[in-house]
Amino acid sequence: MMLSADEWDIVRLSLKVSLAAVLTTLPFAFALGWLLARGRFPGKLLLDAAVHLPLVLPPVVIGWLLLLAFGPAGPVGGLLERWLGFTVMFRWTGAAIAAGIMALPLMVRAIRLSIEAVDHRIEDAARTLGASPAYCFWTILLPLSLPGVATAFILGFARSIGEFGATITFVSNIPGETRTLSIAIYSALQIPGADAAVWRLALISIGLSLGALLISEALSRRLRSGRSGHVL
Amino acid sequence: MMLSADEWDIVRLSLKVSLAAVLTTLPFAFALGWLLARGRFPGKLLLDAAVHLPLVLPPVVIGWLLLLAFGPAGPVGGLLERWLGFTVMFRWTGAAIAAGIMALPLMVRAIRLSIEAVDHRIEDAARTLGASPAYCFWTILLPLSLPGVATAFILGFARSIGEFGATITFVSNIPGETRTLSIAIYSALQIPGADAAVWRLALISIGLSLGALLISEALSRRLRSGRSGHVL
Amino acid sequence: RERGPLVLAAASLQEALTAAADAWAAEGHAPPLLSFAASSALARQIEAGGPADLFLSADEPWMDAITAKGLVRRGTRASFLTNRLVLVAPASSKGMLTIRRGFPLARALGAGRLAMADPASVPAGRYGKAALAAMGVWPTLSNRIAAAENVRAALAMVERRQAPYGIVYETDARATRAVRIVGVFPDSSHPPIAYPLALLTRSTHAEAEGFRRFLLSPKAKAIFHRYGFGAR
Amino acid sequence: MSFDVDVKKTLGHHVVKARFTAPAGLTVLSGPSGVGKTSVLNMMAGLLRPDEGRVSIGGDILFDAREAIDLPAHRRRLGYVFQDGRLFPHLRVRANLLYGHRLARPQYRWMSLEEVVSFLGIGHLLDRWPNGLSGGEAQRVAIGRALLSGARALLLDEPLASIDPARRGEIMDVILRIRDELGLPIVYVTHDPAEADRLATRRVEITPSSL
Amino acid sequence: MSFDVDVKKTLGHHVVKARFTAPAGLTVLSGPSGVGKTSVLNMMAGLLRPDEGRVSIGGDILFDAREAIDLPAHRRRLGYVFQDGRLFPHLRVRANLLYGHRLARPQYRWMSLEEVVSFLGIGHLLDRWPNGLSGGEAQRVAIGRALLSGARALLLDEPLASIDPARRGEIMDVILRIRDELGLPIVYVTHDPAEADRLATRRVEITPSSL
Ligand SMILES: Nc1ncnc2c1ncn2[C@@H]1O[C@H](COP(=O)(O)OP(=O)(O)OP(=O)(O)O)[C@@H](O)[C@H]1O
Ligand SMILES: Nc1ncnc2c1ncn2[C@@H]1O[C@H](COP(=O)(O)OP(=O)(O)OP(=O)(O)O)[C@@H](O)[C@H]1O
Ligand code: MOO
Ligand SMILES: [Mg+2]
Ligand SMILES: [Mg+2]
Repeated sequence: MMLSADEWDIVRLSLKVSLAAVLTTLPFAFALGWLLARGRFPGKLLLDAAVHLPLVLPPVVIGWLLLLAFGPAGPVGGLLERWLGFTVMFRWTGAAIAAGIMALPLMVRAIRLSIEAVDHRIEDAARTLGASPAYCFWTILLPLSLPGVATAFILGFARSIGEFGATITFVSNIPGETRTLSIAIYSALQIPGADAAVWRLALISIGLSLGALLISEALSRRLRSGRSGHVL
Repeated sequence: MMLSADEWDIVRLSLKVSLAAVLTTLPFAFALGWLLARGRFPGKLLLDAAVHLPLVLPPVVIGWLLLLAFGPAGPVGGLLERWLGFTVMFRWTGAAIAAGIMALPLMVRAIRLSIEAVDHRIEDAARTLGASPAYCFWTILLPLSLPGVATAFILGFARSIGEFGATITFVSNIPGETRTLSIAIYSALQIPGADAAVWRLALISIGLSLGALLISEALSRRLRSGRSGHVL
Repeated sequence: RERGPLVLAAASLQEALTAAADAWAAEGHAPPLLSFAASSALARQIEAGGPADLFLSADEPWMDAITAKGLVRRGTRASFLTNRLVLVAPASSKGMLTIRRGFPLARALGAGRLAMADPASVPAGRYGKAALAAMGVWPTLSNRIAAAENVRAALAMVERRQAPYGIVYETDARATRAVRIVGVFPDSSHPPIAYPLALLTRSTHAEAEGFRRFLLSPKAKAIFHRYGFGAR
Repeated sequence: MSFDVDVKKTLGHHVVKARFTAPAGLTVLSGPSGVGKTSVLNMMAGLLRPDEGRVSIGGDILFDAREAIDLPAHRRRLGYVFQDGRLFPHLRVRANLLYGHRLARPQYRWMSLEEVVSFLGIGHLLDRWPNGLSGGEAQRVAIGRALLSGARALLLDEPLASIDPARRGEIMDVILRIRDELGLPIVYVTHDPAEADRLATRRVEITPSSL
Repeated sequence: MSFDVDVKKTLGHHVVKARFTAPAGLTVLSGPSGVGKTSVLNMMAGLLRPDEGRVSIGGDILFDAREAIDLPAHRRRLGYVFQDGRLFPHLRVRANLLYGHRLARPQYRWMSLEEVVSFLGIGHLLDRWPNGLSGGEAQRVAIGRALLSGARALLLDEPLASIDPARRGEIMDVILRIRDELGLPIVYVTHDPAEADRLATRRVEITPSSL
């Protein structure tokens, strides 16, 4: 299947948006997953619920809330614009924010699940060898919860590629800026008789995420090689 | 906050659709998670990719594909109707199918992650004690992967409550049948000045999933009590 | 390549406005950026302070809403396109119906449903409901509606024979060969279907007003006409 | 009834090779650390597939590479005490002990929960989760679990390693009783000469083999 | 330098209580299975918080309930060989061995990788993952890891349990050498009287205490 120049642009934009979304969300997702797995603090349940919001509310509502917060008239957007001269409205950065927010709950849950499965006795052993909590985190907890990080990555990436409702509501459908694959598919769906275009774009989406899946599976297979299971 | 009779109906319908979606999807999700975690067969990667499709494609496309498959003219829908006199078009059952399909990838991934974290040596021990693979599955693998099942449940439920694009495309917006909370929210968003209604409905959604979260956390805390970690 | 004005336009204008913009660009102007989405989403983006130049709404209320907030440049608002509401059926169907007071649409539907945009929220749906009420048949149909997210989704339901009849704009019906027009609702049966356009207060693009004038010019009207729109 | 073992398996660069007969009575399997004792038990139990060879018990073929016979682990009816415990973390001690017992046909069961509990001294642990057990406690539960499974032979991999001398003596007495009264083949891995002297009716030394 | 321990901790219905001094030299800690030996070591290492009492080494207070002092485990500089191995599954043997070594200040390191590798006989394992190691191999790596961490005292919980007699003799020799040359306090849990006789300069018996 040969892609047209327009289609290439859309693919490139989607990749940029999705990768930016997932990569910037990952550290927050890890921190939240860790807090929810290990932390004990008042309001933990509220935090847990807040993390799930993007999943529970219809995406268009999330898009609208983002609009209210990040729009030039909103609290966050206003500050960003006044202090940094930076606006996300109608920009690919806004699309990445929308995708990242929508992916967040999936990523947090996957990471949390992996952290909960880490045997804390292994960490205890590291502590007795002189590892500070921070060092222990980087050298033991993080590597041992990589399966969850990998899952978070692939779920987040797939979700970002498929994200549409929050994005179009927040940053519209602007060619070259916010018209990602999913939005292009939506647009094509609006045109009677454009089924062929829909199929093409859908196949491209599938191809992209198949690629991401292949890479992530190959990586996690390498990761697991020779060291599955716990040790006596 | 007092709910009107209409709102109660919507809440009841949403609960019915979401619970039906998650509960019927759960066994399939477990089977798929298990296959992907443990199975070795040609085409595994394709299955993996297929499971992710509902995440990768925009929900309206999934709704559209469901329409093609389950509509009276579609392959599945035609058979259902001819053989069982059963139609899902414009019915709450169709909404549950849409929600279940959208929740599937999240549920499969969570379960898969948990199954991968189960120490196979524990299962080996069960085998030497006379446990057939099936018995071993029910008594060892399934209980040890309950954290993943719980996560699958809560992710799936939240996703179902929030599902909108696939549902409205597949089974429309029919009061009492397919007009779930998310669809009602979407409709309200279309009307200038109906923001108050949007907020009310959104708060109800949040309340529902907060309830589900509370229940699932309480259950999994009871589950974990006294038996965390692996044993020598 | 220089960037033209940013135009936010109702999704149903997609093909016609794209053609008009091409014609404008062919005259040597920078091609306008066209963002198509639901009128409601676009209006909310404008409310949030989105820096766009032109807004083309699918109906008057959303334009009223942003006008009331002072977001529309005074004296630039114009209702520039009109449309007609038609009753459609799958191209392969045979039934004959004449639209008049009390016409037996409910009986013609049999066990099926009438596809239309959501009568509660989407403009096309509201016009449809008004028209059916004017014909005195709304009471017999109100619980037989398959309410779609937008007109094009309603059209798709008829195209794929999920619904035996549907109510859509004439422009939509003309865009596909999969449906036939059974009848046209008299203009008097519903509020005038008008697409207003306006220059936005935040517009900064030098060519925004030029493009607006172009859209009102006879040359553009001819293009819109080709797609089935009436022009004032 | 006797165990006939003749297996070979390459693990990484290491070749594990063993050929011996373990008749009714207690066969002590010894050899330097890493020579392959645990691997041999795993091959007998059906948890590790030999590259070549044959495992049979009392004429019953459990594994035969040439005839492509490989009885799955759960049909072999061997009670295995693992070097690394492996209690079921989601079951209390009582349920751990009874796991195999419930699966065994009644006529195969040769010990009751009460007997096992009393000689292992684990009555006070029955309602506990495995997670809080001390090393020796966990090991005793693992021994009990294997004894209760109605096995036709026992595979014990350093079963007394973390058990205190007093208890160790008692458990050895029971193993001697089982050995003498039930006529089961018992394959027993230990590094402790005293243990070996007291229990062994036969000794097999696994020696390193090179490729 | 000497270890002063006086701790009390309630675990479920069980009370663990110990009060002893472990001077430079090797103190054998013994007592029946489940009495609380491992728990005492965990309290010394800072992995289990005593309900009451005090732990100090050479005048340095590691824990004091009354003064609310509780030095975190990573600042205590104690080399701990666990009863249950606990190698890092995601690091190869070499990286496991060097984990604590790299974190220790150079002046505290009193053994080199080469020395440890040679007397434990684990040179051929350096590039392996912990996962495939035999019980004894894993245990030797765990010992090496603790010795390399530049600790000011050692806590060894049945370190030789699954190691064969020949290797066991060699390792005991090294422990004796460390004991005599470095003057570290070594607290050593074992059930084996022969081991205790050979290594102990002092013996402490933990006895069950009731509520
Ligand atoms: N995947 C692998 N790659 C390389 N070598 C392996 C692998 N798996 C096991 N081995 C080696 O196989 C040998 C046999 O291990 P086994 O556990 O059977 O020894 P053992 O005799 O029980 O030792 P111990 O007395 O220490 O428990 C060991 O040297 C081990 O390192
Ligand atoms: N959560 C708990 N609830 C009840 N009892 C517990 C709990 N955790 C530990 N114990 C008990 O505390 C006691 C001390 O255990 P510890 O591991 O310190 O014993 P030990 O002396 O090292 O025994 P071993 O020689 O068998 O290793 C054991 O009897 C154990 O069952
Ligand atoms: O173009 Mo619309 O806003 O779907 O009626
Ligand atoms: Mg072994
Ligand atoms: Mg202990």
